[in-house]
Amino acid sequence: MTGFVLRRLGAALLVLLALSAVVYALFYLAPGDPARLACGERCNPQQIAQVREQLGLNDSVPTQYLRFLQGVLAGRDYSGGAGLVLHCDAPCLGFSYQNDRQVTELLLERLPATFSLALGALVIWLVIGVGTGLLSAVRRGGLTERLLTVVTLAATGTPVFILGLLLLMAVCAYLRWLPFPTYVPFGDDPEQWAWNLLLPWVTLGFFESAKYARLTRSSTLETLAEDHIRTFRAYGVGERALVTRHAVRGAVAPVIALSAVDFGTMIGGAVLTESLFGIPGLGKTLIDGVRVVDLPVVVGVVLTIGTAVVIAGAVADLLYAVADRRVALA
Amino acid sequence: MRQSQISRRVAAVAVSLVLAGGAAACGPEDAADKASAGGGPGASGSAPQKGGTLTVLNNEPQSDFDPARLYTSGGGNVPSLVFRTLTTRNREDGPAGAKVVPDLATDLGRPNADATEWTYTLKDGLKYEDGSPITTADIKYGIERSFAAELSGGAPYLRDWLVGGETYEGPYKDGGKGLDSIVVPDAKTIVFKLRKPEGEFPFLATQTQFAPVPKAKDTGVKYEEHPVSSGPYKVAKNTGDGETLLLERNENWDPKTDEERKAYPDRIDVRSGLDAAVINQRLSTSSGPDAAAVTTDTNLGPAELAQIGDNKELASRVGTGHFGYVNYLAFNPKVAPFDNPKVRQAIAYAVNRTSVVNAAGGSALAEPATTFLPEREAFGYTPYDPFPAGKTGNPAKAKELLKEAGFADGLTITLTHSNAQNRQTSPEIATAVQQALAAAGITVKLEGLETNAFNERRWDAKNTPGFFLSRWGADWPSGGPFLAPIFDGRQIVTNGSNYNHAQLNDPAVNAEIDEIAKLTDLAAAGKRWGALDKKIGEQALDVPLFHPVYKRLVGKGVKNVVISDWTGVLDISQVAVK
Amino acid sequence: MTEPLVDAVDLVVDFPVGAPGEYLRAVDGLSFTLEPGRALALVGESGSGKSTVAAALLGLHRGTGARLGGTVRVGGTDVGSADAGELRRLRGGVAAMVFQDPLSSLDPYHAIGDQIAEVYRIHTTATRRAARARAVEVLDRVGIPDAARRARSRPHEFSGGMRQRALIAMALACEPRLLIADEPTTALDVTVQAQILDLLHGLREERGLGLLLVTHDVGVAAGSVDDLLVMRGGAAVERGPVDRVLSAPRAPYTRELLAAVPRLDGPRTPRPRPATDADEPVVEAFRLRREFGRGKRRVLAVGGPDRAEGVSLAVRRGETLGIVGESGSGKSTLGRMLVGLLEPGSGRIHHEGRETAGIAPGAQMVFQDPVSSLNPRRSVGESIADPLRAAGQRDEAAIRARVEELLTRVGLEPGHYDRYPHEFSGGQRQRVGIARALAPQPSLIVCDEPVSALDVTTQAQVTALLAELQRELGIALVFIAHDLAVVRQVSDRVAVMRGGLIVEEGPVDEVYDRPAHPYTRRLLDAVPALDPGLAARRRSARQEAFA
Amino acid sequence: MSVLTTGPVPAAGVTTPAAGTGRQVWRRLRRRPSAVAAAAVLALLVLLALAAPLFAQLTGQDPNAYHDDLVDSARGGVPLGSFGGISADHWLGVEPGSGRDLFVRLLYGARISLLVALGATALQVLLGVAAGLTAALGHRILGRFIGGVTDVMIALPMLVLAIALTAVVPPDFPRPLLLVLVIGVLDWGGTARLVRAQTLSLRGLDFVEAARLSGNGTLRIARRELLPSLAAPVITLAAIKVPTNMVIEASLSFLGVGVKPPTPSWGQMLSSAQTWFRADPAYVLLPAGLLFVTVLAFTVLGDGVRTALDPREGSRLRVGTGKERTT
Repeated sequence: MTGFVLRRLGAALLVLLALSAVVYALFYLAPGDPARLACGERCNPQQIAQVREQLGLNDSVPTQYLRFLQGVLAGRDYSGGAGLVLHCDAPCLGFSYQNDRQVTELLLERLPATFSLALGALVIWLVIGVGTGLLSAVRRGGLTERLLTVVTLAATGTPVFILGLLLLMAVCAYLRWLPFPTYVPFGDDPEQWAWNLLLPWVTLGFFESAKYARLTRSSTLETLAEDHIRTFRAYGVGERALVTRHAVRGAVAPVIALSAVDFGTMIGGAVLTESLFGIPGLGKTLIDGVRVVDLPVVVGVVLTIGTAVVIAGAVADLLYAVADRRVALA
Repeated sequence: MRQSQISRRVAAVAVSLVLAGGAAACGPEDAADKASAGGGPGASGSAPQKGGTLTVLNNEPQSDFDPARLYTSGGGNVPSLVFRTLTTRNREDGPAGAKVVPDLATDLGRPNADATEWTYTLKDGLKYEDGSPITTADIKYGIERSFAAELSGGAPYLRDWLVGGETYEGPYKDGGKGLDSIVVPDAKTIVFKLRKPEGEFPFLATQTQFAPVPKAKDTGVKYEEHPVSSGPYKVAKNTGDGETLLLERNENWDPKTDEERKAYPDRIDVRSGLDAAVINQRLSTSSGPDAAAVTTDTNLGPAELAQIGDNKELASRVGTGHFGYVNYLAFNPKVAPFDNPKVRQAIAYAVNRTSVVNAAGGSALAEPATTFLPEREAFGYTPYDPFPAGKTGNPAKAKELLKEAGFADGLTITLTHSNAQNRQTSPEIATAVQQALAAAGITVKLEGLETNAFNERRWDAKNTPGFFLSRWGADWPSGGPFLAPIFDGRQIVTNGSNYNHAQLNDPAVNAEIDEIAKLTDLAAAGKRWGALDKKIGEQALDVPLFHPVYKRLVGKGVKNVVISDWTGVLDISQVAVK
Repeated sequence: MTEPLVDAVDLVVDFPVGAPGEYLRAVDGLSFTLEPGRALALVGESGSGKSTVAAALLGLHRGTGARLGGTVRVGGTDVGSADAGELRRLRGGVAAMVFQDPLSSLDPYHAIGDQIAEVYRIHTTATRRAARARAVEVLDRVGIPDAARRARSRPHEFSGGMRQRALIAMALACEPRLLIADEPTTALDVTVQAQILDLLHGLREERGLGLLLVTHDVGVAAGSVDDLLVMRGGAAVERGPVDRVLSAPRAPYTRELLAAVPRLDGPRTPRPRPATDADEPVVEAFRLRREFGRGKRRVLAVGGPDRAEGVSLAVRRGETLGIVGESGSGKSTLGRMLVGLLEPGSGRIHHEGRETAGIAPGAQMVFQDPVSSLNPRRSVGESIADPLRAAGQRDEAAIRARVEELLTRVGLEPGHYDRYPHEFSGGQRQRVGIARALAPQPSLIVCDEPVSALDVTTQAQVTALLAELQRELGIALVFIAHDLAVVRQVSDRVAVMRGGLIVEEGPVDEVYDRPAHPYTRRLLDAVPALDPGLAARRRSARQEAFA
Repeated sequence: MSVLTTGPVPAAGVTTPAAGTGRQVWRRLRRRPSAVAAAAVLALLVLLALAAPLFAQLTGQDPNAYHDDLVDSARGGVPLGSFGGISADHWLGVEPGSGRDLFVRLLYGARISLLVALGATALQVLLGVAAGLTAALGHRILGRFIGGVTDVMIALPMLVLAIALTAVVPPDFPRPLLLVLVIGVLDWGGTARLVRAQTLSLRGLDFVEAARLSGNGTLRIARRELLPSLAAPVITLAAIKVPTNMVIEASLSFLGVGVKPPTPSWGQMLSSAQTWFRADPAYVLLPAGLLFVTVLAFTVLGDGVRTALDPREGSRLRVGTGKERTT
């Protein structure tokens, strides 16, 4: 167990290191001068030079990268004017070029929105997706199954922004059931939080539900075809008990584990949904950062997303191993 | 401000600019406006009362809320509620609003004979939010802070104009010596010594850098979290670097010392980071607290205008304003074939301004332009059209010119534009130009760049593209900040941001700019700026395309909307919600 | 004894295949009865329908689309017409089934005791606690040591034999009157198989259970049942008391079947005199060792514990070395090292006197699984031609001629060149595999369980072919198998492996008749005998040994 | 990584190499009406896309020609006339703001969507198969390295990097090719994982061992023994990838980093249409509908191909036919 954790941790760190290096390298190839961005409009050459010096942009790219790593591990100090030294605690991801905010702080501020979005979608796909999948597996050949096939196909055929757009069009513009969604933090007003996230949740949840319904269905069918199910059938266990007691666990274990992976991916992957519904989350931050070549923000977000994915992967393996004792933690 | 752009900071600049504005002329199409007090939209009837909370729904956050860092035209809209400056905008509708008036100072400043020295005296009874008195030393300190590299941002004028400004590195690095060209003989008086005559100094003194900052309260980059207020409101909460900003009354602000700011609402709640669509949707629904809401940075889009259509109620809540701005096709005459004036003229003839205006959102959002200066009196607007293209272009004439230039078989050129979705330097405008030139036998290849790369290219004097979309906005309503950075040969910057795209260095033009700068009679100066614009325009160094128009919704319960020709948006300091 | 425990009349089972309306007949008009307390074995080769019959007794075909004809009554219940409740009562309560693969037949997520308790509670009104107690009781009965504690273990924590015991315990839980065992020992090693068969026997004697044993192994049936029913193609070929059928089979098929079963006591086909020791060995291995994995997961495959000697052996021209051992003994790993498919961890291998590393020239292999040993996407001719092409042969006509010659040689037709593997039966595919091995004219062929996936009649044909080819071509053969009787039939010398080491090696007659190592003796004792009398004697001997 | 993270594993497993011959697969495919319908839709679409210049001529509409007279400038440029300005000249109406013909632009847009989706898929398969095979068959350290790179590739936020990459590349680089390269280069991880896993399990199969014994080199084994067996799962994966890639292209264009104007693309049209859904619904619904139908058709076809390649589904629940096992 400890070995497993250590090994996963090592691999995860390597992946994150590689990720940050790739992003760093990529961005130094990109056109655009960070100093000019940080300095703002109508900076004269002296000002730009000062800013460049202050940001340490005169050093070689590897030096800058090493300093960045040092910041992540041990924190960094910045001059804040008026004799003020700004200490940026580890993990320090630096300051945004664009509005010189601490990236760590910025990310912490954006995380709740993304998390809210992903959480709602998770609940939807676990309840609706997995539920429908189980139902259609148990009632094979029934109407549910047929409907499910159609819906899942339609879902895989719809780009997320089309569904989102159509939902906005129908629900907000024509039917006027809901106002235009505006993200409201949970802490401000839980009810508004939920109402405003409803459409994004439905949009994202729909796709994931379709995927999970399909997955659960095939996983359940596979489990139902396993030998041990046959054993219990041969001992007079009823069909319902077969499913609830013997099939569900095996069928749903991989689904739940995969949910963890998808949840992690969604922390960074809901770019389009965030963009479409104007949710100030990580994905939107990232796109905005990429557009203006705001390196610290981009590296920060990519690392956060990478971390989320890596953690999710590990959680998935753990969940799976806990659910299925046959699987060794390798 | 000048080019607005995409970066958030820059956009923020644009926002503040916009915010800064005052009342603008209501568009003639807004019949419903007549009812409202200021001529802008808004609920009519009863007189404005104090009280209530005004909500500001914005796209761009009010980031870097530090007077040293803000880049505003006339002190900004929201910033001007907290920071008082030596002078400020006249808060009136239309052309009257483009005038500069005293604020902290008793007058617009007293120049010496050649306008190289400006002296100001403070009014009596001026206090900060903590009740301590405002002194000229604090104004000097505030300006000095803006030179610090840590507090980047702001306009370049102080650096360019003040004696010693080009080398000064701010109060954190000067060993306490300060900047010698700002003299404070006593707590009420302040003198600025300039390198050359600047008749428009009173306009500069409207910018937030002229707001007082008590040295004892300076916390460097953290000052923005709670800057010390000299205006009618103080910062109660500032989260997410200006994403939400809550302003409350500053009880130590004395309305008797301030003729400009009305300050009706008790609180101003600025919420930003919202999508344009959301802002406009909320304003048009105008339910609950949104009835007392305005936006200072978000236009109605073309689709939304199409939708408002015949809805009188909605149309009555649309405020129309003009901010001094021009969108144009820029040439770099050092690059062939744009070194040939005939080619440039041919392009000027070929341009279809109807397509371009449609691409910019239609006639409600853009007015076709043939002059560089905006069509407002304050800028010294003088109509001219040296290469009449008519409404939809004159490809025949263009072909003729091309033939004369030796391109009888047509011509292939590249148009550089940005990928920003701003309907200004964006792909829509570029393709409209492309199509129009095609009719004249000019094949246009498009080169779209991401915003930063685009700005760097067009501001890079050594590598300026031959033909690109550009735009320019005014730092204050005058021809000076409009023409000088673009056409003054001494403002060609070779290793920084260069705005003189054509790299025009005409001694006659330079001399005229210097001459006008000496005038302290702004009306007289205006006339001469207009004449200069016309003279330069005949050289076809650029093709003006359109001047944008601002169309913005306000909530149902908003009163006393004032839109000046300075900012083109409603002035928050005038708005009432009761 | 008013009514038979099982009464099947004209049983027909059809499975749907492919298009709707198309059926495959698995059981074709089978009738038989089983009296309470008696034991009947259904014996047959694959595809004979014997397992289908077992499933039909419990109505397990319901809901799968299969069609049933005739009637089956089990313990008085008409399985065909019983409602769901009756069927559930029948299953486990009257008749309990023991399946082939004990690992996959238990739910991996629940403790074994809980699984048994669950079944018990379905058929009784017992409390949870009582059911658990019952689970421990039956586990104890089937010989699970420390049953109370082990009841909390999950299946993967049990060994194969223990799992099968647990399955039997589950079957016992509700005191059924009939035990249906479908290939209960097929997945087990021979020594474990003997224990399980003994357990079944003991339970029958103790509780008077009826037993329906389904098996392909006549030997297994011989020692366990009273009556034998030989099936082929879904129908009965012969039935009768086990002694009579085995000693005096009436049907030709039964005779053929019995003749094909390799026996430990049967006559051996005379082997040609193997080469003398003076001949240089074709392959010689010195102190081979091999392990897999590292750290905690290190598995010693060949070579035994760290200080052991490793494995050394030599095979000469025209000689067959049989290697026997139970699963995990390292025999396959050894085989793969001999041909160079696996690198030895340490030790050396000489081919024709020269040390080799990697793929050994002149060494070939015949694999166990006739399905996976041929590329399904290439014609068998191409598969056989592959070594020729790899050796640089370019003349298409020559290649084709050679392949056709080989096909003929292994008993197939030249015209089979362009056919694909799925068009062949298992035995035919194994012939193709042999042809491929012969193609490069090897000096050594390692056969890794070459016949264990085949039916006995086919087994006999393939082993005969191998022996014939060897005689003719003088190839050195290494014959790896778990089945001691098969090895005895084809080998000159035999090596017995256990735990990665050769525990005993010598000429076949010597090792089989006078085993020196106790493990060899245990192995030989565990092999089911075709003679019911001998089986009974051996059983009592084993019981005494363990008593 | 472990069990779970083995990426997208389509149902077709290599462990049953007997997926059948090409002809059988074809026959099974033809028996599914949904797959046939999807194929027909796609064929029609490809035809229309190929014939886009023809239609441009037929209707007399250049995809990039502006029609200022067809839009109401004072109302934000909304098309004059009903249903987005449908007329005899403009079969599906015109684009708000510019008055460009929608029908012809949609057809030209189809070319981009199809080209990028198919091209990117081909590149992904190529890279994925190469990487997967190398990882499975190459030296252990090389295999680990490639495995690591694959993990990183999968962990990367693909859309974001695609956006970043499109910003780095010089603007005169042909855009559709760039999209193919970006999508292809960033998203081969899944294919590589699949191929690696399948190859590893195939490699243990006896017929591969037999090929090694016959003296075949690694390359020859990969080409002759492994690739044919990998075809089924790889084709299945590719069939799933095509619609995915089409959506990615549309998403990139939707986010404004796709093909350059004035080249039309569906995603781009949707992007500019998103504010118009009330003023000019036709402008939103047309590209959205087309994209939906196309992606759906690819998905249905892909599903059909998967089932045709892996006919096990139907025959899974059979009882009592467990093969006798020995060893």
